[in-house]
Amino acid sequence: MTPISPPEPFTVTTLEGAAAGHDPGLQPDELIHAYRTLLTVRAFDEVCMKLQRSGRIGFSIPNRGIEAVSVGAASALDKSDWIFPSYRDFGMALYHGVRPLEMMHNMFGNGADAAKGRQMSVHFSFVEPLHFVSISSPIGTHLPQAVGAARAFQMRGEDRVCLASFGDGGTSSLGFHSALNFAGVWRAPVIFLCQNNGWAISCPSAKQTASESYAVKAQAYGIEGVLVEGNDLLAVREATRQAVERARSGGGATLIEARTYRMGGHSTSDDPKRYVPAAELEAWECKDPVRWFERYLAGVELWDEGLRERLEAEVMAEVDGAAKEAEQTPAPGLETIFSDVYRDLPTHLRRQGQESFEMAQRLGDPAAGDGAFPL
Amino acid sequence: MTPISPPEPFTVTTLEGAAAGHDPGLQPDELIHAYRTLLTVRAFDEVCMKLQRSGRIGFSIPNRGIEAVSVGAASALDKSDWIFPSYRDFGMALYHGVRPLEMMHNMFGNGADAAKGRQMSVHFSFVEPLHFVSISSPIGTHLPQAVGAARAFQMRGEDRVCLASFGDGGTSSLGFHSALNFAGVWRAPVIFLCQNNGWAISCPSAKQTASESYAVKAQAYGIEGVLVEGNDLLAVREATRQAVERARSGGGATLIEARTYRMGGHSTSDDPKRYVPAAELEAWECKDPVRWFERYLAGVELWDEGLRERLEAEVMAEVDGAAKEAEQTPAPGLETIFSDVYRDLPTHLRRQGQESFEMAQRLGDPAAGDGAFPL
Amino acid sequence: MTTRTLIQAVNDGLRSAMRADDSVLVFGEDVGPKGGVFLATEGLTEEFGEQRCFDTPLSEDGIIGTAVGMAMNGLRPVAEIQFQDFIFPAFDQIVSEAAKLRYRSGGQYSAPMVIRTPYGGGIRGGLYHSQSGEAYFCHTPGLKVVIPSTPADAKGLLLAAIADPDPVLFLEPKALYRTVKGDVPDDDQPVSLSSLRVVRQGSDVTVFCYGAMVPVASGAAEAAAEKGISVNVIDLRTLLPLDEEGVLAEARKTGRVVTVHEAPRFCGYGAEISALIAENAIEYMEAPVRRVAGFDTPFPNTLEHHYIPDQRRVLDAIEEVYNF
Amino acid sequence: MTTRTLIQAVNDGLRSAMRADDSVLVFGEDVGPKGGVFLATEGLTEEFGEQRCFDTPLSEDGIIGTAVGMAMNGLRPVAEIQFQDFIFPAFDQIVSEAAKLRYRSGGQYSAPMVIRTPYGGGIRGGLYHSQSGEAYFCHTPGLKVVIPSTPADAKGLLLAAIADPDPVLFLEPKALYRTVKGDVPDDDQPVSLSSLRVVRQGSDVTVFCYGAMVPVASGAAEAAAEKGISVNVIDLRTLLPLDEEGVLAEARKTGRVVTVHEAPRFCGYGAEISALIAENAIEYMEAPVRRVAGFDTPFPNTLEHHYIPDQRRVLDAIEEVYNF
Ligand SMILES: Cc1ncc(C[n+]2csc(CCOP(=O)(O)OP(=O)(O)O)c2C)c(N)n1
Ligand SMILES: Cc1ncc(C[n+]2csc(CCOP(=O)(O)OP(=O)(O)O)c2C)c(N)n1
Ligand SMILES: [Mg+2]
Ligand SMILES: [Mg+2]
Repeated sequence: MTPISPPEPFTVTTLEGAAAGHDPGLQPDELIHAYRTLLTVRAFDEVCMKLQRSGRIGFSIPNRGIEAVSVGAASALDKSDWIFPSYRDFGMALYHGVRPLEMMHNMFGNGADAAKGRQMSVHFSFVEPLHFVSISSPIGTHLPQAVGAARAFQMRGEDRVCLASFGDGGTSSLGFHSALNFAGVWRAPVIFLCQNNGWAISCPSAKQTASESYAVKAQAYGIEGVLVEGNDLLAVREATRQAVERARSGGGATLIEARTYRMGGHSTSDDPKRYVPAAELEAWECKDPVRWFERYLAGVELWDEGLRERLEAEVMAEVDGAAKEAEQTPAPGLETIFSDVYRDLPTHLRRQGQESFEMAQRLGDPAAGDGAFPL
Repeated sequence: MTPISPPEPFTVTTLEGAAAGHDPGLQPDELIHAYRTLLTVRAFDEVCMKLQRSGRIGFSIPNRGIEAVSVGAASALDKSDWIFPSYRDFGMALYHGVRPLEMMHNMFGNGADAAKGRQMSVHFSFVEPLHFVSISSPIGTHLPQAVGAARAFQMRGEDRVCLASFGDGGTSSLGFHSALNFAGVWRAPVIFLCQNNGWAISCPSAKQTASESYAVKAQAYGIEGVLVEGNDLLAVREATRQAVERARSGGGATLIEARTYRMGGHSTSDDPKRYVPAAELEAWECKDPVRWFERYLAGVELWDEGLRERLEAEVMAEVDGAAKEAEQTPAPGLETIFSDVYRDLPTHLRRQGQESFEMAQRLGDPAAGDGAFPL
Repeated sequence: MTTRTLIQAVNDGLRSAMRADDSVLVFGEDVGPKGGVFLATEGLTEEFGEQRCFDTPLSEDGIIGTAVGMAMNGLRPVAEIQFQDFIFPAFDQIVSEAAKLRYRSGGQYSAPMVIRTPYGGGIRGGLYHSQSGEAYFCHTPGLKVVIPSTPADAKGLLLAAIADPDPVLFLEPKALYRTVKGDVPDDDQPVSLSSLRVVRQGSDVTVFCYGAMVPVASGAAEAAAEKGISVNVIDLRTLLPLDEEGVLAEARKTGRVVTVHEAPRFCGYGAEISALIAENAIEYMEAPVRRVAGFDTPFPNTLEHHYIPDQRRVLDAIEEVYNF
Repeated sequence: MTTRTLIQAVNDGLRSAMRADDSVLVFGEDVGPKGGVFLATEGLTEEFGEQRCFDTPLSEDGIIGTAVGMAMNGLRPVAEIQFQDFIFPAFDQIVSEAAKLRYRSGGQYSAPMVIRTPYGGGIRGGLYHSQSGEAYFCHTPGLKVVIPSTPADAKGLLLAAIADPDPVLFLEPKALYRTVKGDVPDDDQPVSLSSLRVVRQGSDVTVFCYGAMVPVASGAAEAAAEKGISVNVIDLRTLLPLDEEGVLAEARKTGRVVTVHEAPRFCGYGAEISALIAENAIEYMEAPVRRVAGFDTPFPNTLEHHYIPDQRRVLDAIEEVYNF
């Protein structure tokens, strides 16, 4: 196999936290907001893990190790831009103001969930405070959609952009190929953010592609390609900022590969010990993105241990409270099975809905499963 | 749009026919065989065009201008290799000994057609004298298949290769992406031959991709990429020969872009005047691949006008004779509708076949359409 | 009213929708300067410019995937798939995405879009230029599936499809593109989806059909009339959501039913009609519900006229259920 | 005989086929060191090495496309699609290529291969980890479609599928993976395709079912027995090609029929059973042919237990046709 010998990903901050001369373009309160978002993602992960382990939710997708990618990228977007996220991007939603409670409703699939309990957990959808487009399980399908949505911005002469995020595995999908190709030809205002976390479930990058890097794939489509250190929040922000600027000014699409590492299982159902080499985990431990950003903040005198403790307690209280509230919130009503298939309820669904109501009344509710999810 | 500024395709022969010092690796009789094959392709095209215009066949795909790609590439393969062709590659079959008559049977879809009259014309399939794998209409589906077949060679430790051919439009297909990606990771012995003839029906290359060239797409998959002048038969042969050598020796796959130009319509149903700029046609006229190869042959003293006239008459007689014979050959029998769906005829198809026999006997044959094909 | 072929009526419908609404875009392979391989989009690039009618790279997944994104974001894409046989690379985008977006987002996002594509046999296109894949899509909640059989319906249903808030697969019977002519209203008169069309009233046998099988069934009905059998011919027009009550009423009316389509019989659309009747009107049936369909084989080439149901076969089935 | 769960029986079948024939390969996403997300391929890479059981890039099109090429060229690929919901990117390779290769090449080439994939609901997987797509494939001549419901059948049918000269889609009811246990022969006893399995003999009502609906139907039959209704439960096992004569014989036997599947009703597989009966055995029917099925909506999540047919719903339908 061709040895993978990538150029080094670009960084803005040294591992010690120095960012000599680099202007992050964020005010102190924005920097703290980014930091708080990182902590919220971590708290959310932790709480969901516990909920899953105690059988109260079926499934969750941890973000440990990769949090800086979503948060860094989101910080370079405006609220009027659209995000086509993967299931590992809820940090983007949190950054722009989605509250943990709204997310917890989804984790429990309850009646207050924006998706009306129809999707698996971690499949969020929001239209406020920004378009965080309904997450789909099939990998890669959202990528050409982002290009289409971007073309709508182009047609109307708006300088808004779409950011579409996906994993290293996602680069093998059909959607990746169509999307980058169309975006190249249309010079569409899209940012393709590839979160290369080293794994697609148990498939390592070396079995995913023989290319030198994921970023280099941009060449096949005549768009810009950038390789960035994914655990350096400000580097991800900077790469995204440049790509956004290019897109807004008519310069077309960019593929950003943010190189990071998944410091845990693919999901709560996965046992990474079967396949992840311990040495790799160890090597990445020192690049923990939260600690890395803390060192930067400390360097610009915005951070001390006390801040971490205060914020951690704050966000944990919020997330915990959200979980409790979501758990209490009743399940969606039976009618939600039948609505939203079409805008208007067609006759046959009206009838199927009625029959199912009558049956539930006549025979009682059917038994629910335990909700444990294998993947 | 990013301007397309490719590196120049490599050539072996000057436009005047000189190939200073280059050893084509073909004996004089092989060179003449290649030349005769070019003329056969041209004769076949000409006869099919007439057959189509007079309503005796429904459809044909001309090769004018691009003949050297198939013939040059085929000359670098052994009979034990497998070809996964596009519909513009029957020169490869001819080169390896398939006779025009076998092809004409397909053009008429008669009972002697290897595909039993089930496919549209130009969709050939042969297993002798070499595997020229059944052509499929959907673009790109054969590409991952070629990789799978190559993996079978690898598994059995055979040093055989697969050559898969497709057009510039084919690079946008899903099969292209999957195939090159899998071939890269598996280091599979495959040659991907992209015949860039400037057009995908009416879509010019500039609307097909924004990449600098098609050859550069190889980088996205970690395989070799080569850009070659497609009208220089010996250059195509040389590029293919090197790629075959690489594949046989475990060096993995190669993407060859052979740059050529379609000197006519997409098919007999297409009117290129609606969209092809006359200037482009003119510019390519002087690079006619048959004339070019003749100049080379003349330079090595293998050719004069007399040879052309003799061979042209010979191949035209053969192709004409083939057309006459194929036209006389009866249509396939009704049973061919039902056989080969599965290896063994299942009960329901036996019954449907019987019913349809009985109906034809009872009510007479249904009326056949005129067979004109719009594309 | 103007007399138009079916393909001209499609062109009229597209033009009219594009004139009425700037957000309507037409794209696909070769739909621009060439005007589409069947010329359905002829002249649209000229009239509306490259921004509103344009060629795409050769990727059905890209065509439909970008259409979904455009639809989400305020445009009204009308995407062409060159032949229905080539829609399968986009199957995932249609079935997993367009059809399910509204549902999975709790109504926050939706994909109002039209996918136009020619389907069916009769042009000696063999396995891959002849298929009738409607059943694949009719098993997909969230989609609408429409098939016109007359020029007037081609325009009227297309206008309704473009105006519809949900994704519509619009299958055009290519065999009828130039072989049927008919009056088409000059102004815009959308034909409402999920409405049956009674092609011919009859009291003995009901034939359910659509697309290119409508003239075949009508011909058979005419021939049956000469033999004293009164045939009720129903053009379903919208296959999903189907007017199930309408179908049942027409079936009950005669107590004898034949369904006709080109697609293979097994798990074909005809099975659904049979099943509806077997479930809701079996007590009215005086004969077996007969299916006339393509064989359960790939679509052949030279012998396609044996494969595609023709008047003989439909008439045979009509007589069979009539004489049962 | 050893007692095995259904997923263990799948693993046994794969292992056994790989031991017997070097040309059998297993591949797909995460089937290697991880052993598959449901552990169906656990231990195979260890026993047979990376050349014979391996992970692929994340592309179902690539998985099936390369499998077709391998199958053409002498190997026996057994490809896994992680969830049936993710098979759609490979729809073109399955429907246009694997299914049609033998036909279009006049028998010169063929694609003997197996596609294994878990299908169905019951794990709170929502829209995209719960679907039952069998009808999409059963409308595709050239394919075989097999669904086991017991551990013994899982092994026996899988062995037959791997030995089969044609492409087989092998759908595994994930809800049963670990919930059913049963005796499985230790040696290789292929179960011939296209054979029905009589789960339970009965004389009043026939229930046709398959996969995860078999235990549901059996439970309903038991409950019906307590009410004095004798139910004939038939596991179809091979959906394509179907033993149509067998189905008709079982339908005629009771004159009352219920079909059960998880997939949406409209154009679902149950429609084909109804249609076969309406066409060939309507005169034996003493009641409507009832379909119990998923609703015509995408698959929901929290309320999946309302969506998936359960014993209550099947029993209700049995009583309804019995009392008609
Ligand atoms: C089309 C498709 N195939 C398979 C899956 C199952 N699956 C879910 S996540 C995943 C791996 C994705 O890896 P990557 O793109 O690297 O994202 P990551 O989870 O690492 O963020 C797979 C194979 C899927 N969701 N969709
Ligand atoms: C999947 C698919 N989509 C569309 C078509 C219709 N079609 C046939 S040939 C063609 C253009 C192919 O162009 P290219 O790959 O450049 O090959 P060329 O004909 O130029 O040799 C198209 C769009 C098809 N056959 N398959
Ligand atoms: Mg990953
Ligand atoms: Mg071309």
